[in-house]
Amino acid sequence: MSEPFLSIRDLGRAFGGLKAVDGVSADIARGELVGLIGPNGAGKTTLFNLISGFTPPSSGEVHFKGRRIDGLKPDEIARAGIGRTFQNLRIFPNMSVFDNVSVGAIGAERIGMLSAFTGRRGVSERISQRGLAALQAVKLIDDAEELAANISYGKRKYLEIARALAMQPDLLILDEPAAGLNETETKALADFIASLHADGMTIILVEHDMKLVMSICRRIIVLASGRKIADGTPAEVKADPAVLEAYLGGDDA
Amino acid sequence: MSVSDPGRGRSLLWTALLLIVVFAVVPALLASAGRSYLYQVANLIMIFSLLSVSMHLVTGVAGLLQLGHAAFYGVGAYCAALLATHFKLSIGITLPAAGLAAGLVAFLVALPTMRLVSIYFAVATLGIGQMLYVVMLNWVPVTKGPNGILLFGGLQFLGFDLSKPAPAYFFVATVVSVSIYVLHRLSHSYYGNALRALREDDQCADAMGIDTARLKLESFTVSGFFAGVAGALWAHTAGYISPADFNFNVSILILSMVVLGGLGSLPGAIVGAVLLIGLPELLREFKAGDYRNIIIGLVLFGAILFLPKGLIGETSALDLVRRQFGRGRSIPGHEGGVGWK
Amino acid sequence: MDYYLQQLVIGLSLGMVYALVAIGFTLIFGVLNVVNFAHGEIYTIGAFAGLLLFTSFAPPLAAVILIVLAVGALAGVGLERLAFRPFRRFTDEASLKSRAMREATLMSSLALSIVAREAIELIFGSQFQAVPFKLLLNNPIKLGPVTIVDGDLVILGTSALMLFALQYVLKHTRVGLSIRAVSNNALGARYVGIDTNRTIAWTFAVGSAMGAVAGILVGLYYGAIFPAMGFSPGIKAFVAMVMGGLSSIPGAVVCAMIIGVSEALSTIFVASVWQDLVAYAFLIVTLIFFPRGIFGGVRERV
Amino acid sequence: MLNRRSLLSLGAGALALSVSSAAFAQQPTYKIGYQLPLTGNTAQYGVDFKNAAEIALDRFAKANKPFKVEIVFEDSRSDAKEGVAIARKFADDKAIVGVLGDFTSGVSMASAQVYKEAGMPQLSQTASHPDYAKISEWQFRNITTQAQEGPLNAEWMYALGYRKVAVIAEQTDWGQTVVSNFADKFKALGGQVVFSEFFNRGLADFRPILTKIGRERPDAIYTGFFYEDGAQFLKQAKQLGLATPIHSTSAAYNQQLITLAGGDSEGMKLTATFLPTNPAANVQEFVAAWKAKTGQAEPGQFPAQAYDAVNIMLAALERAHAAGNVTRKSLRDQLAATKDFPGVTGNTTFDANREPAKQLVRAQVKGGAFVAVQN
Repeated sequence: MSEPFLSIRDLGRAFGGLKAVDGVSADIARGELVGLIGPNGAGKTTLFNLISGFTPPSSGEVHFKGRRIDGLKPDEIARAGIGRTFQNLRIFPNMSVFDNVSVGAIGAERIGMLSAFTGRRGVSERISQRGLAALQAVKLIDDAEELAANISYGKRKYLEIARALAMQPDLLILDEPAAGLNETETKALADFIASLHADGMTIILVEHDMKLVMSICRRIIVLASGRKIADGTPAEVKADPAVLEAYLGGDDA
Repeated sequence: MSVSDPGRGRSLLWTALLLIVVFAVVPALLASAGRSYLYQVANLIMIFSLLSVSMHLVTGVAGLLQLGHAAFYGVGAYCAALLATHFKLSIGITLPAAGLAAGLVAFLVALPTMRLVSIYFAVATLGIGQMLYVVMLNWVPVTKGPNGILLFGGLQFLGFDLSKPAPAYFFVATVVSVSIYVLHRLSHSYYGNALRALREDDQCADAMGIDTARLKLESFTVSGFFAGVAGALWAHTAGYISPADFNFNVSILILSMVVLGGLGSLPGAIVGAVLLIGLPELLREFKAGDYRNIIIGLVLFGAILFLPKGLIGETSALDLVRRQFGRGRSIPGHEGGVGWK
Repeated sequence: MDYYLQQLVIGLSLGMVYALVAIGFTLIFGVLNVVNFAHGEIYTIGAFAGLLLFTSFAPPLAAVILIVLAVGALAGVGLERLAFRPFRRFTDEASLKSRAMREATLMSSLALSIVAREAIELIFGSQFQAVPFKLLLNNPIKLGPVTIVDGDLVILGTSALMLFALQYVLKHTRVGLSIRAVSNNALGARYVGIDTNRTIAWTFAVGSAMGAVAGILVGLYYGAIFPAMGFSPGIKAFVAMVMGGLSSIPGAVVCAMIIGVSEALSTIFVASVWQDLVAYAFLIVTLIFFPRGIFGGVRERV
Repeated sequence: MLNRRSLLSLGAGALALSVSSAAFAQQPTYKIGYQLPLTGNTAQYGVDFKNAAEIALDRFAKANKPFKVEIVFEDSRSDAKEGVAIARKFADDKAIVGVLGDFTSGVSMASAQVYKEAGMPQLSQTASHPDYAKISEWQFRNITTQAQEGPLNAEWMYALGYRKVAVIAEQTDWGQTVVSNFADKFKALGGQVVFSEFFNRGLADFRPILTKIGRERPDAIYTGFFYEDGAQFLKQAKQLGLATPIHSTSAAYNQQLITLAGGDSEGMKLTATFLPTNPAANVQEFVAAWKAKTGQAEPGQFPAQAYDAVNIMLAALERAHAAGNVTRKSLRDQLAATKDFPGVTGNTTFDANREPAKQLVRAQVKGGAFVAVQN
């Protein structure tokens, strides 16, 4: 048991002269719920994109379940077991809620064209089951037939998570899931994420809402200007002077 | 599965109705009218239905704007015509060969262009379509260039002569029905959902583990295959083909059919074909003369303006899952927890 | 050597014709992200309007160009009103440039282009119109070993003038400023009090006026004015725009020149019937190496 | 516009006439189908044919014949799929005993498949594809084939002393025959074809090709184009200062060529079967009727071919009627029996392959008009 679950080693990415992510290293164990915070422009989303393969890293390595995944295409990384959501809510608006969720299962099952002709058995049945299970988990089963564009904003947030869950990922990356939600909704979301975690899901959570992160994460990583400046329990992070300075400085900038 | 399952019942009903219309009602009407002209129009409508439904897979479902579909139709037609004239092969062989040839060409041209997105992909298909057209027009030793190819021998299948209007109709109807059924299954399945995801947001589909490049390649190839099949049908039923039948305007005509019926809707693509082939002929009957094409343009414009979702909106793959479990029923073996631990 | 030089010059003048059409086309795309399939018909309308003016009133060329500009602008505004505005139900960024909007306007402009072309054909017939010879811009000018015509100079001058005028309008006038604003961020433009609808109408007016002038100039250049004249340059302009990276007008102009030159030079090596193949192969190869066009990286939109 | 409207009313008038006469039921009315492009990119040709056909029909109606004829015009847009549908439509209409058209070989041949199967005589005024008449015994045409015109031009140009010739024609079935028939004969005579290429119809810019031709320094250029491409070719040749003599075929023979190309067409030589300046009574009658009906200048080669095609059809119909048996079959046989029909494009006789043999004359553009020349 030498290999950690997810291992980020000295990961870096520069855009032109700007180092968006600069030598970040972190290990995450199976079953952890890690919060990733930092001021605007700290490189949180870039780090996510580096892990999920949307942006190729300029330096460093990412290992997942003992396999090196940096340099792989996003869909390969997804199939390796990393599911993600997007900061700016990217559902498939012209598809029904169920069809949205089915896509996650479809990707994980790697279906081919022939599956369209095998009828109700085999892979299609597994996809249906996974999809419905994910919808039930986020309590959207009653909206299954609704067009995704027609459901409320809050429900769309859950829909996006359900779609990632239908992949049955080993690691779930949530990019600001609470953005745009009111306090009650945020609370419900926090409970939901906590329950996912309790069920054994490994989660990395990027969030602006400190309260949310502090309330459910036992470990928090803080980024500032592309560098990791703190990594520890909520209490440790809160007490860290570097974090305070980053946030205050960030406000000025 | 019980008969009371509404989704399955309804879809069976529709299929049965359609089959009755195509194989009984229309032929009966045609036979009673006794006009080979109407058979010709019916065949043309079916061939173009297949073209528009095959484009629907790429443009409507997978969301890749295709501006060169007629070229694959042409590749199929030329393949069939060449095999029929040089090797005296009947449509039993030329039809699949035409499909494979067009599919292969589609695959080859798709390989380098699959990386392209949105309008860049569209203009690449336009360029490829034009290139293939230029080849058909100018590769005189093989395609006979502008001379076109004359197919003697009519429509022979398994030793039967199907050249007369009614047998030809049934042959075309059978091939087109089977092809459209295959395309229907593809678009109306989880595979189709993967294509839709590609249309809606290809990056996001990537994040779901969907191999978007492979999907693009596959859908483009399949679409090319069926366009090629349509080409073989045209070559054998018309008896003479020339490059003019496969130029850019034909691609635009097929695209108009797909959009008119409602992007993403397979029945819509068929309705679009019926309208855009049928309407000009109908106007001919009414002696609309010179105003024919203006009327078609206005109808197209009106349809887009007043029916933003097309004549028939997009259908969902949901009745598939309804069929599998029935709505509102609990999922077998599922206790409310999550199954991804 | 003279032979290659002559072919190069012909290619450049061919490219200039495509560029002239591409400028207006790209301007409209840059702002709305929509393909205006009717741009070719605006070009045709410009040519016919100019020809009618010449044959009925015989005004000087400059006057005709001014009137054709106006006709084109009017036609553009009408086109926008009929084929584009009805599909703009909301004026936020997302729906302005949404896929649904793009698809609908692509088809609506295509439908209108069919109506326009058929109407012109019904009125004038589909044949070449007789253009009075003294108007033709095809008087040869010898430049050492190569021959050009006066029309080349007129088209070059007009293209340059259009580019500079456009830059001036975009950078130094209120209308231009709002066009740039809407192009960059429609929603933001709205917040700062810019009337999006009016700005888009202005864009169509400017782009179509340029298309119409291109029509009459090229019509006089070749002496070929007929209802389907907009088709071929329209496609080439479209290709040039995409090769150039969609929203870069200088990029489209450069690529139009590249297409023209590659067409002319290809005839050196292969039969001229293959020149379209060469041009399109060039397009595909370009896209393979530059999936977002040659000048696609440029952020500045118009 | 005016033109078309008057045309329409004329057609309606003719229709009303035939209907009212049918009411008397004394004279039988035979129907002829005419498929041709009345809209689309080639509409100008179809409209010319329609005018020519109506002149022929009008003349026939005034001649007090023992039967009436009605022509049903259908617009094919030069589109094969529409052409085939029209062919089916004509074949279905039992009253239609013969068909004229279509304009392009492609549409004519696609339609010919239907006529072959249905047993309908088809007479095209312009289908030039070498295989057109070979489709079946039902296909006829009234066009000078290049098998005849090409060698004639080759001999003419060789006799003028040209030894190095460039050949260029449009990339159509017809253009292919223009080049091959001419080149074969010219080489056989001992001449040299130094350049041979095709262009796509509607090409805007001929200068790259012209420059290429210029480099070969040929003694003359032999061209196969219709008048619109021809006008562009001639204008741009002049622009580039190419002074090489240009020869062409009867297809370029249209007053519009001179209208469009003006002085740049001066000196071009071509062969034709029809000259509006021909003093023969039937030619002058046609030219006068054409000017009166269309308000245009003299008719060109194609309208003349259409006019003759209609008249050949009517004459065959008349013979069939006289024999007391008008069917598609009898009309076909009468068409096949056409011998020395005196038309405006010369005398027409169909050979065993249903191909016409025509008398070609030499012409040249001089002073803004086509005039007959000896060499």
